[in-house]
Amino acid sequence: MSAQPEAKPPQVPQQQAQQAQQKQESSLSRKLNEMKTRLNVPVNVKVESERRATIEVDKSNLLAVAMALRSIGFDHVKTVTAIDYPETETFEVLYHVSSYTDFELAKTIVTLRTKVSYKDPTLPSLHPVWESAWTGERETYEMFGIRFEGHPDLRRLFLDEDFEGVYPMRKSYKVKTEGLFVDRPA
Amino acid sequence: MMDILQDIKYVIFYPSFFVMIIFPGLIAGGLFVLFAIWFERKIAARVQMRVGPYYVSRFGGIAQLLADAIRVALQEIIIPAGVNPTLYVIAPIFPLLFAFLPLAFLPIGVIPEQGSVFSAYYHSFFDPGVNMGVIAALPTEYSLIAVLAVEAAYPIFIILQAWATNNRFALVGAVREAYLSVAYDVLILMSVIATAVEYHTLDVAKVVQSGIPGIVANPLAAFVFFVGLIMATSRFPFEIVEAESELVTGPATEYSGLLFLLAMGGSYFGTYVYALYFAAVFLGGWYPLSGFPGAVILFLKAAVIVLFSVFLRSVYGRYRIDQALRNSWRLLLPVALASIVLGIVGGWLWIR
Amino acid sequence: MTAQPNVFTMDATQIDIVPIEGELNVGPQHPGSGHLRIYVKLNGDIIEKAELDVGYVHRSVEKLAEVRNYMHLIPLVERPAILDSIHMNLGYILALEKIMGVDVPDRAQYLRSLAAEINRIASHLYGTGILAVFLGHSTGFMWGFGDREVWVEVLQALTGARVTNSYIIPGGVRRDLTPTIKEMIEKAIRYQRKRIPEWKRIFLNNPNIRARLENVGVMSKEQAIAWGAVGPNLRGSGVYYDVRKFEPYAAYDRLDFEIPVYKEGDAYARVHVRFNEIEESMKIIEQIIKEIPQGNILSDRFFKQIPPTRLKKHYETHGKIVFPGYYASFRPPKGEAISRVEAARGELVYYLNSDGSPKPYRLRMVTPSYRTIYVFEQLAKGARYADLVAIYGSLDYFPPEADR
Amino acid sequence: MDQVKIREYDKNKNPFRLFGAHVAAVGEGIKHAIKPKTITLRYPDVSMTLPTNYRGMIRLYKDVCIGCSLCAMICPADAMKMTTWEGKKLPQINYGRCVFCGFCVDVCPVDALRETRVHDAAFQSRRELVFNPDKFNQDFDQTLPVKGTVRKVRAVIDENKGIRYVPDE
Repeated sequence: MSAQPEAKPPQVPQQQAQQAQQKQESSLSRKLNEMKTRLNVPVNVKVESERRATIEVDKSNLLAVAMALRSIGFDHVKTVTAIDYPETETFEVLYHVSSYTDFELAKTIVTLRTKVSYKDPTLPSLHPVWESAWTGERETYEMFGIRFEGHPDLRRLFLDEDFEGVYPMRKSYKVKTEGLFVDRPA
Repeated sequence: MMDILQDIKYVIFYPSFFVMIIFPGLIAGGLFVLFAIWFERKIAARVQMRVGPYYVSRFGGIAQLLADAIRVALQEIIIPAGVNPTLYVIAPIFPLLFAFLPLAFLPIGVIPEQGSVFSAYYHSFFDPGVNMGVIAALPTEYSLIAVLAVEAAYPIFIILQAWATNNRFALVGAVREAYLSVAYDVLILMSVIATAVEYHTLDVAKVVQSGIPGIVANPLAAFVFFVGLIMATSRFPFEIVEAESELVTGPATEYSGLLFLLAMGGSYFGTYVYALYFAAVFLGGWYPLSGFPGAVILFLKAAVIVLFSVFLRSVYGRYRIDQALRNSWRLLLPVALASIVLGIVGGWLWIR
Repeated sequence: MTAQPNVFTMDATQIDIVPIEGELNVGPQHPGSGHLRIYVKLNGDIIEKAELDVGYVHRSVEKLAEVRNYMHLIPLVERPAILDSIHMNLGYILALEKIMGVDVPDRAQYLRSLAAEINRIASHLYGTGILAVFLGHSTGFMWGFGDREVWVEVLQALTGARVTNSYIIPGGVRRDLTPTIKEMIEKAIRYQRKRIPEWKRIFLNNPNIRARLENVGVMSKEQAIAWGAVGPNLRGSGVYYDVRKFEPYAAYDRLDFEIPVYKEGDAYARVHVRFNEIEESMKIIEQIIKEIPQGNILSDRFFKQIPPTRLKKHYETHGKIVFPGYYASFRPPKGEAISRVEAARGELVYYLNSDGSPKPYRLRMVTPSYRTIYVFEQLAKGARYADLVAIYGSLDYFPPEADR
Repeated sequence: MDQVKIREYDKNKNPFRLFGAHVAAVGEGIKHAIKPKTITLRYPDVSMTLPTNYRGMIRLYKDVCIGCSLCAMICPADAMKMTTWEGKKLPQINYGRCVFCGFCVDVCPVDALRETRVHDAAFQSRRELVFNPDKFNQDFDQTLPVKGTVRKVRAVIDENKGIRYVPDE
């Protein structure tokens, strides 16, 4: 095994590294805000810490924001998560995106969140933007019944063939639980 | 009374019967194959930080294989729907048969004119090439080639077996066997030709009686033949036809019970017969002994080859079919050609 | 068929094969498939399409999380990958601690890293073993499991269980490191160091294994990023990414280690990454047992709730943390947290959403193997049928972990 | 951040080196065949004693128990349940569900539950897996159905062999 050093990033001295760290703290919000102004669509950017940020977006603008995020260096989707809110009859869909190529962005996870209603549970698929959303979108489709339009292979993934029409991760699908006592009803 | 005993002795030691049925044929061969499988499991276990067969019998579980064989043999034979039952049942018999039949042409020793139990057959099994009798079921002066000629039919019946079971995994395995046979047959044949050229004969007995083991006279041919042997009999690293993690058990996938035993036994018998051939041609065979002790020497040499080839399981994984083909044509074919050149040179300068 | 390609230089994908199409159902009762079915569409020997039929070992962890309280989930989340249970446990606890706002004492942080690295070695050995048996190399399989046994023994001494450790709890860890265990770990490291050259001779440098792994399942850097590969598979493709460096958790910001990255992106590079990681992990463990600070192993907030008599009886004599009654059912504040850890197979992400009740409102668990599903399907396209198992093994895809 | 070092493995495929690697592999195999590092046990002739802190089967001390139900509350697998037994609230356990996480033992405020080192247990039916408080109150004792004596050993990490077994009293 020969270990060949290749593509060394410039080694920064201690002091400069600290400065870089301070700059980096703002770099996420700076980048996101830059993107926001350039985008010209209503998005709600919230930078929670140097490592986490949330972007709330309407579903009609989801694709455009995703494209913009991709263009500033977010290159993969970590998770596609849906949350069911039965009181408001909506689903919230969260894309957690981050970067492999950009070492600064790799330290962050940006949550791209959007809402869909029970009545029209469709979203544009982000598979054309990030291929890595493939598995997550398929799973969200089968578990919540949210359709991702434009997904190349939107079929059930984990469930049995006889699970048609039932969406097990919705809150309306109840799991039976037991009480603490065997001889008294829970 | 004595006459009857004499007659029985005559029949038992009649080389054709003795070689094929008793030693080193069916009975000795069958027991040895069981031992070889036990050895394979035990040696692999030692390399692999395990114990291996242990409980059946007191001596390292040596009866484990017998127990397993009985268990498998008594299992129900399931004949899948959609196959020709006759063909399905007889198909696994052929590979076994054709792995075993080449033994008929292989001399396993020479008969001195006097002093051996075989001396009575000296004249009927006389081989003019070595000027002695040979212990062989069918003595021929072309035994070097005759063995291979019969052995070459083996893959055809593997394909037949897979075809008869109507299973996709079996078919893929059969196709691999077909490809592979093209590769190893050429290698084996070329190394044998090299030997034939070097010794100026096609008679195994003459090769052995020359007193120079093939491995000394032509080490390249011996190496090529050994690799070909491993390939031909599906031992690791060329266990491509049965590749468990890909093809379940290849052509034997659908078989159960006794038929499974037959289907799987073929390759072990093949290894055994090839090893006997290898021991005779390249390891000096029975030389300088004759008669029965010579045959035992030959058997022991073959046993070492079989045990080494089953030991390779604990060292190697399996090659991919295209790699096996490419290696055999690209790396081993030049070696085989070199062995022929070496054979010509050796035959010209050294062995007269 | 115009110009004949040079037979000696072309590789598998360049060969014209007369189309003979067929399908093979590999699994779930297939010896080489594990708990999934791979629907393989073949064209001759070339795979046109491999479709993973996953879900045979689906435990619906995410749904069960809605009806279990936070402590109940600790054994549940580690079940999908019991051979990597420390990481599964750790990721979940990190998310939970973020919501609860708990500080973890230094010693517990070091112990978390220690357990995680031991688990990483054990898991990599397991993965190598599975790859070996896929290639027919039964010795590699047994050696992988045999060497793993040593590390499992160490984990058992530390946590009290072989694989389902449930070692990490909110605020700390359950058991302390004792001098006996330290000695065990030192011996285990020395043993493993001696074993690696043997491994190299019989497995890694074995020409047979090299032939099966080199240039098989090649994933370029761009593909790895686009498909969202994780862990050693990503690093085998030349992407420098490791959560331990980019978002240090536990004690990793205080430890010195390297991230092995290989350029080639084939199966052999992935195996190399794993072997190098085993060596790196041993370095980390050595540092930990040398540098581990003294102190509590549970956050003061919970530690104070343990009655002094019980502390004396269990913690001071046996180094064992007993739970305060608080753990039986607690309500973290409202909020959400996302945590990531570098599990043995790659990045493990938990998203935890709390509505203030004793049960999580939503737990999202994205395991490394889950993210490998897509990578596997893409890599299998155009490979030879025999390479399916080599790709499968080299990706270290673990069906229960993917199904969750 | 450290410097990024991208490695490459050795791609030398010289036929002679290949042959050498083959010889090395076979040699390694032969070495292990001659001097094996066996780590498996001949169970049940030889049986392993588990370390003292092993989380094995659980035993209840009925007289100590105060019936607080914390064990049933923390049980992740619904294995531990409370029951009314002789007028007292006591836990019962279903070993068909138990995952041996040891949470119940750790949370018990009076140490009425203890872990034993018993690990290998066999039952005739699922009903037997449910231990009522009386059964739960005893040490689980089951003799292994082996002729002759069972040799008890303890695993010790060894530098050369991985795991070595030493007799345990």
